[in-house]
Amino acid sequence: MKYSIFSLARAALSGHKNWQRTWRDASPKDHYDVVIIGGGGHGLATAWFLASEFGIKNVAVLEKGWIGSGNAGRNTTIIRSNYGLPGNTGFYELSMKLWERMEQDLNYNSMVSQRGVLNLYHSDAQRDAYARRGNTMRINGIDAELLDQAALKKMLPFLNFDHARFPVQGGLLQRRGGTARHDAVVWGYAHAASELGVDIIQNCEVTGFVRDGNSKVTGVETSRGKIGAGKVGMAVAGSSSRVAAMAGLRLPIESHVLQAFVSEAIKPLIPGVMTFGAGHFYVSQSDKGGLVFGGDIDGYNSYAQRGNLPVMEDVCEGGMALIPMIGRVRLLRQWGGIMDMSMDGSPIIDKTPVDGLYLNAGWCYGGFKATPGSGFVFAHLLARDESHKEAALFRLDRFQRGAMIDEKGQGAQPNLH
Amino acid sequence: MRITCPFCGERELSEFSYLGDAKPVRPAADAGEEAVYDYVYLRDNVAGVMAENWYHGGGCRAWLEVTRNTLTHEISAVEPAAGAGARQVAK
Amino acid sequence: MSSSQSHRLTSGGLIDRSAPLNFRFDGKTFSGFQGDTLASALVANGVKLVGRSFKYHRPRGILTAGSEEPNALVELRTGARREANTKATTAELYEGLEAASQNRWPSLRHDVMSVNQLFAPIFVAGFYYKTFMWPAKFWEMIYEPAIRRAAGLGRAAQLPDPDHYDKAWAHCDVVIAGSGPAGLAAALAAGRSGARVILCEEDFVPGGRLLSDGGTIDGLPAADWLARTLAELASMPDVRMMTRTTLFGVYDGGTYGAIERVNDHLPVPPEHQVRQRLWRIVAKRCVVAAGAIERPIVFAGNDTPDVMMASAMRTYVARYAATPAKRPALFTNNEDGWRTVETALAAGLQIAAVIDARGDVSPAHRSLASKNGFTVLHGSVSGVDGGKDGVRKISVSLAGGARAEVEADGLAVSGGWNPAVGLTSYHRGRPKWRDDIAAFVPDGAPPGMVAAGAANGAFGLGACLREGFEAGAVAARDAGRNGNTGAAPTASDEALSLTPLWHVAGKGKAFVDQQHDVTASDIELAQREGFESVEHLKRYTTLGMATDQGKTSNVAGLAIMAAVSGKSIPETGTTIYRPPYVPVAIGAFAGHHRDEAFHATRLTPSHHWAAEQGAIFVDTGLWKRAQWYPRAGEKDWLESVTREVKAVRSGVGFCDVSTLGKIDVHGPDAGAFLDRVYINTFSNLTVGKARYGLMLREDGLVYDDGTTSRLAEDHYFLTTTTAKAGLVMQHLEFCRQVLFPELDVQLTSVSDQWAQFSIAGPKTRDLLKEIVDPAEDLSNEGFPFMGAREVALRGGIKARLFRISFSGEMAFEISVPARYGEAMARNLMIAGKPFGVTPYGTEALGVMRVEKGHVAGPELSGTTTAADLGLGKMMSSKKDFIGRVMAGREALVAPDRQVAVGIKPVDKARRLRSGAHIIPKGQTPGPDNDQGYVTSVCFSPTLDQWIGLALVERGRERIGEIVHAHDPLRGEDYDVELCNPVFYDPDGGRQRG
Amino acid sequence: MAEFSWEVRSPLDRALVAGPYGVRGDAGVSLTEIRNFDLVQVMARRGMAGDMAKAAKARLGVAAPDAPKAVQSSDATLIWSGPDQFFVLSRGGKHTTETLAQTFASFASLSDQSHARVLISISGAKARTMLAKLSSIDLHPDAFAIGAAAATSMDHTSVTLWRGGDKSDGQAVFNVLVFATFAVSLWHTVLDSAAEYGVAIGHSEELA
Repeated sequence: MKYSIFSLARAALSGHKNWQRTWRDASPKDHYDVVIIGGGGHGLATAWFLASEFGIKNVAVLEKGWIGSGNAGRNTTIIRSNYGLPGNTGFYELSMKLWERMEQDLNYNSMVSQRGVLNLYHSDAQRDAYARRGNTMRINGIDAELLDQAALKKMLPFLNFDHARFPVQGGLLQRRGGTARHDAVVWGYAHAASELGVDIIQNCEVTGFVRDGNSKVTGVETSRGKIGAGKVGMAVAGSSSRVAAMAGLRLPIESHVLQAFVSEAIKPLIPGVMTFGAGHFYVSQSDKGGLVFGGDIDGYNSYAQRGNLPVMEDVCEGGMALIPMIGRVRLLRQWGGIMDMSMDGSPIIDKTPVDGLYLNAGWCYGGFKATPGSGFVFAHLLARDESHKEAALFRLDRFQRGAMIDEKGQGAQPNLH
Repeated sequence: MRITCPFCGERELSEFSYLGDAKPVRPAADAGEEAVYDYVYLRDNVAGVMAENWYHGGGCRAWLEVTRNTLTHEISAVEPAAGAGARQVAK
Repeated sequence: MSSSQSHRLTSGGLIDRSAPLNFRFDGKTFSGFQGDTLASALVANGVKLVGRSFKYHRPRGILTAGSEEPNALVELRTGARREANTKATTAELYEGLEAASQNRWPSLRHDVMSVNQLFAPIFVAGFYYKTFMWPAKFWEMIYEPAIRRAAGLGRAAQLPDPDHYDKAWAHCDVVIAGSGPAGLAAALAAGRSGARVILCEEDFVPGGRLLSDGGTIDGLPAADWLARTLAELASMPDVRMMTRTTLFGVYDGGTYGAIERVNDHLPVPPEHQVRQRLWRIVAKRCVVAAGAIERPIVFAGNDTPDVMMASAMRTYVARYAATPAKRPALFTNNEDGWRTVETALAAGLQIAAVIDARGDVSPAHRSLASKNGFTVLHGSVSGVDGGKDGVRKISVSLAGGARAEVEADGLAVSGGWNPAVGLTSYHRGRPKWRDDIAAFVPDGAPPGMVAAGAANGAFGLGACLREGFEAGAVAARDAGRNGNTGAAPTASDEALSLTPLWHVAGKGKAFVDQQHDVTASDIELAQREGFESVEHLKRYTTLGMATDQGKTSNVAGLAIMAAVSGKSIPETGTTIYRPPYVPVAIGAFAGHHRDEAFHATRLTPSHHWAAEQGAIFVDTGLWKRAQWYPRAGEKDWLESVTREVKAVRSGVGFCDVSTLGKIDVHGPDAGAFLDRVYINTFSNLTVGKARYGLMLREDGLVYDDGTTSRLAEDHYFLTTTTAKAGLVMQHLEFCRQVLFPELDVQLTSVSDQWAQFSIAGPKTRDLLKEIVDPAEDLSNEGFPFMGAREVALRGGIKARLFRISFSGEMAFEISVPARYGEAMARNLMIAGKPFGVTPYGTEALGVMRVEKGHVAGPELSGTTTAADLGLGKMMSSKKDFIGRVMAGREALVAPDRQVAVGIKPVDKARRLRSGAHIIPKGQTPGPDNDQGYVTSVCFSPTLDQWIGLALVERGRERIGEIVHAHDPLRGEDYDVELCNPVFYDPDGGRQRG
Repeated sequence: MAEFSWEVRSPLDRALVAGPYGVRGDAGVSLTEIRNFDLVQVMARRGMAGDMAKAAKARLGVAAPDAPKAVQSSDATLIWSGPDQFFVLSRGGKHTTETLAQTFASFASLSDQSHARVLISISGAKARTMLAKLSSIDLHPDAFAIGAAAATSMDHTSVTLWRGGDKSDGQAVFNVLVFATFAVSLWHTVLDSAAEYGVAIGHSEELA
């Protein structure tokens, strides 16, 4: 069913009784060409690209709960491609270009809003680091601007310029960055993939892999029975280690909790997305009016999907230090997502040592913005058995080779990325 | 979260820093690259009870081995690191 | 002039009639009394229309009398203190209070955006996902700005918050949420047991439902029992009653978050006081006695102003002596709703009718009705006729299928009660369904927490007291307190006799979530479109996502979803409950940490002296460091810095370098220990000598550098970079305690013990001779390059002297105990006066290190190897050390790595900038020829041109090559020459001489 | 030859303004900086904790604390600072690193911290209430008795905290050793926290 203002108006005349399910409620078949574990944004995007770009339509997406119940539905909705290292730069820009056409591709309004992403700097050293990164972006054909304090005062007069412990000196701006409505991304991919024949199977938890002897994966065991598969792709960030362990794999990944917060809805206050360079705080305002904000991970391994007060306080301290007018705005809700923190802060998209099993993992904080790009390159890998060129460095063996992609330079300590 | 430091008693989370899984043991000098790669990069990433290295940097500066459930954050044991304090360790 | 309180009873209530208060709502002046909330004062003044809803801008009144309020939201206060979305039902009235309705324009009565209601047939749940897609550019340009302006609720202040906040810790055996009968009983039992108790009450008066509902406890009227109980609690020194305090969250290890509204009941906080305080309460046990929330029944027109929860109506009448209606009707499906009738009658109001959805009504109620002349209708309310000014007529579907109409000026609604299961569910506990009360009750509460009373589904007064007392006693006992609890208070239990009713079919919009305008038909639509999971339902319709977090709407929403999807309510399940229980000001979470106090500030020992000299300070981590020392007539920083560098290179200067991390490494195995943490060897360092050391992380990349001196056989003095001081200490302790516990070594940070100064320049020795005791031999032989030892200074002070150089000049670093730091700076000025001594800041320090090709922060980026930095030869092959093995991985020893190299502009007049990229000359910049970047630059007064360091692919093999510096961000492109990174005195003669 | 003055300056020298601060009236909190003291960190060498404790007893008259306590001898306070380590706090010049070096010889490593810390004594009717804003430790009289000590953090700053003997009027006294370079910052935080109770500020040149 095609969505448009006209179909909406027609539906209104009949009291909206004729709308179909946004995606079919599929039951598992015996066998699929490709089974994707994980009905989050990445898994569903992968399925849609397999069907739409690579002609593989006999695809199932298995979701243990409801689609979008993992990090796709609990992030801070930011999209950007302001990375500085080879591997990340091209990949996230590929993803950004796919964001820019997502609604038209999917016939679903995921509210991609290119309101700008601004990283603030507070010292010469930070400015230099952003200059390096911004130049990398420009060299890769990505928009980037370096703003000085005067420009910021004009653009964001409410920042704390006069009484700040670490006064804002400027910022790196990517105007094409912004936000998207996270749930709608999930539903949009589900809608479009389902229209192309992909089976989206909810409440279907993978409990094991079916192996051909000790080698090739030929399917999965699930809470809804055995499902055969030509290939199996994992897109279960947050649970990657647990699912990989079923295939006997240990990964260079730790699970950490990242909290996020939303305030009560208020009239428009903050224009784009901004990150505080001298504390752990970033913020945007949703279309509904809530300030959506967050900071650092809590810093210890966790699968609990909830955080603790110290980081919550730390984030709010950052918020108040940067934007002192938000003191009386009330924090409405806090939640936690489980991050696949990799050993260099960058993702892994690769074949695994187990034949037939493919891995899409290690997204750290970068998962949401990567959604379309991740789906595209993972579909490419599954369809062609070779990495897409923009994902060629996201290899699983890069740590053995010493070819880390470490934007923060923190090394093999996931809680610092 | 509160961690009961075996030296100081129960203390607030923000006095501690986290390093990670305490199970991997630093390989001997001649163990080879594969063993060190495993030590530095691979993790069991336990969903459940896990022994972890924590540092009481905001307190007595002891490194601790904390047994904690990563699903519930419940802490079941805290032990000092082998070299915390002046405890004798066989050479 | 205040308008009269037309809806105020002449007597009764817990208001202080001797303390009248004036306030303004939407510019109009009203009066109320001390003890009122804004809502009760508005009720007393007959104000029905208070706000507008989120989407359709429907006129809304007051639905509840507590923190569950979805509708009566106002902008409280003005200017910098404006608080959007403040619940009138919880805002205490104070003299001069200013409130304004929100989400309306130009006025509350005439809101242009109420035109949205005309589009309601299109503006159904999730309509925006189906449209606004073409043309793509219109989203950011047209659709989204319009949506954003229409959405949101109140306006936040647009000025810095002028009030202060702080945070505090509290410790107790038992923390209790709620001071209603269950909470008070729990506090009594725990307090008598000898437990340390904290009782948090979000209201400004303790008592909970006792304040509105009365009752008899231990044979006393509730008010008397309350007074007696509060007095008993007040007599216990370790029982603390915290009113205006909401326990909002439970965190790990028995830590609870609470927010105390210390001074929100005043126009502005008194001087030196905070507006609000965030409490971190550490408790062994927690009793949740937060009560229950009465739930609406969903029917057409249920959002009309003056359709009110039955319990709220009796709260306004009984507690505030304010009458929402003179002749209300009641719509109930349970016995409890009838209490509102009793309260109203007792206050002299008339009852229009009672519409009871149950099949039967007790004889007592029947006689009450006939005595007071109202009818009892068996059926359901199917519609409300009314508007901005409240209810006029109520349509009733009678049980037999007939219809009736009731004329009334208000409607009290009781659909039953939902225990407040938030706190017990924040650790992902899922509440369980109880059929007998048709409600979810707590299950899977966090460790140490138990619910009691109405929060646990025990609604009767007697049951609340019983459960509360028992919970308090058990909690105290679990916390190790075993005193005599005495007898539990007793009271009888009222019947509930509820027949579930969630939704009455009818014409017109029937609201489930009133604030977000989610209707029953929206839920049906969501089900139709496959958003059946409760989390999908919530996200698709925004049910329960408003400022009240669905306190009055969630369960009804689930029930309607269950009905349309043919499942039971427990099968349908609940969404995940998330803290905070009530919205909490961001400022409170920040507390004192804002503005200049955001983070601690570290001052160097010579800070005040430097300030006297007019130094410009720079933030370096937490430190304030002197960046340069401007002199009169200097036009910019560059001129000052250039002067400072020249002064050092030609004479002598000094710089406070106390910010370096300093660590005493003691013990017989100190040398062996350092051999393992540095890539080079320290065990063979001679006592009295210093050596430069480089540390790797275990992954083989460079971690930190610094000089380490051997002061005694078993004592080394190690320095770190300023940035890594704390982290290196932690790392070394890890090595000592975890990795190498067999080594006998002790570590102590002495960063704050020593004031350390770098003294550099050809006249350094001349200066030192002035200040060091003449007996000390400072000659090249007596104190050679990299010498380190204790010396006496004139005046008897002992110092540590290190002959090390960061600037490349003849230089020493000298340490004195920190309280002499300021005197040291002054004395250096005195001693150096004959030689033109010049204090220099971090900028000049940086210039000289770049001239000398020393790596620093920008090169120690965490992604460089020792070899990248030209320090590969330092790696010992004779020992194991942290990072040795991983440093040998193929990609880390690849020949095409980006390595440190010097750069000079081909055009000597050209300024360089860090962050420019290096592209081979003649090529068009692109990802495939991006060969590196400029890490550090400076204007070198010595070379009279800009110079820099860069990390460039195969850089050291390409010295002499002209490459392109590409800086599109700043619109600059120019040629630079790759060169030796040591620009100044490459053979090191000056520092050795 | 130039004349050098080696004036000792406390890090709080300028930040501390003696007199009243905050709300007027009876001060709820008294803050006193103590300026001239010697502070030596003593850390046992491997397996030598027992010998170290004995040496302390012999030299200072009290055994070194082996738990978070502060113990008083005739001329020094021994404050636990971590496992098998403690501080010796004494009047300026009384027990210095040099004089203690002999005592502990090969049993312990010594490190002079006399200039690395600032010592602030906090008392008054509202001292506990005020400290609850800074310290996550339970300072209830039952939980933190006279002689209790803690290596802990206040407002993200590492401190050593111990409870001294009560004042003659029965008021508790809390002593805080804070790193010198953080001292001004913590001082301002303390003032900010205490202002609502009224503060009496002073300093003392000597350890009482």
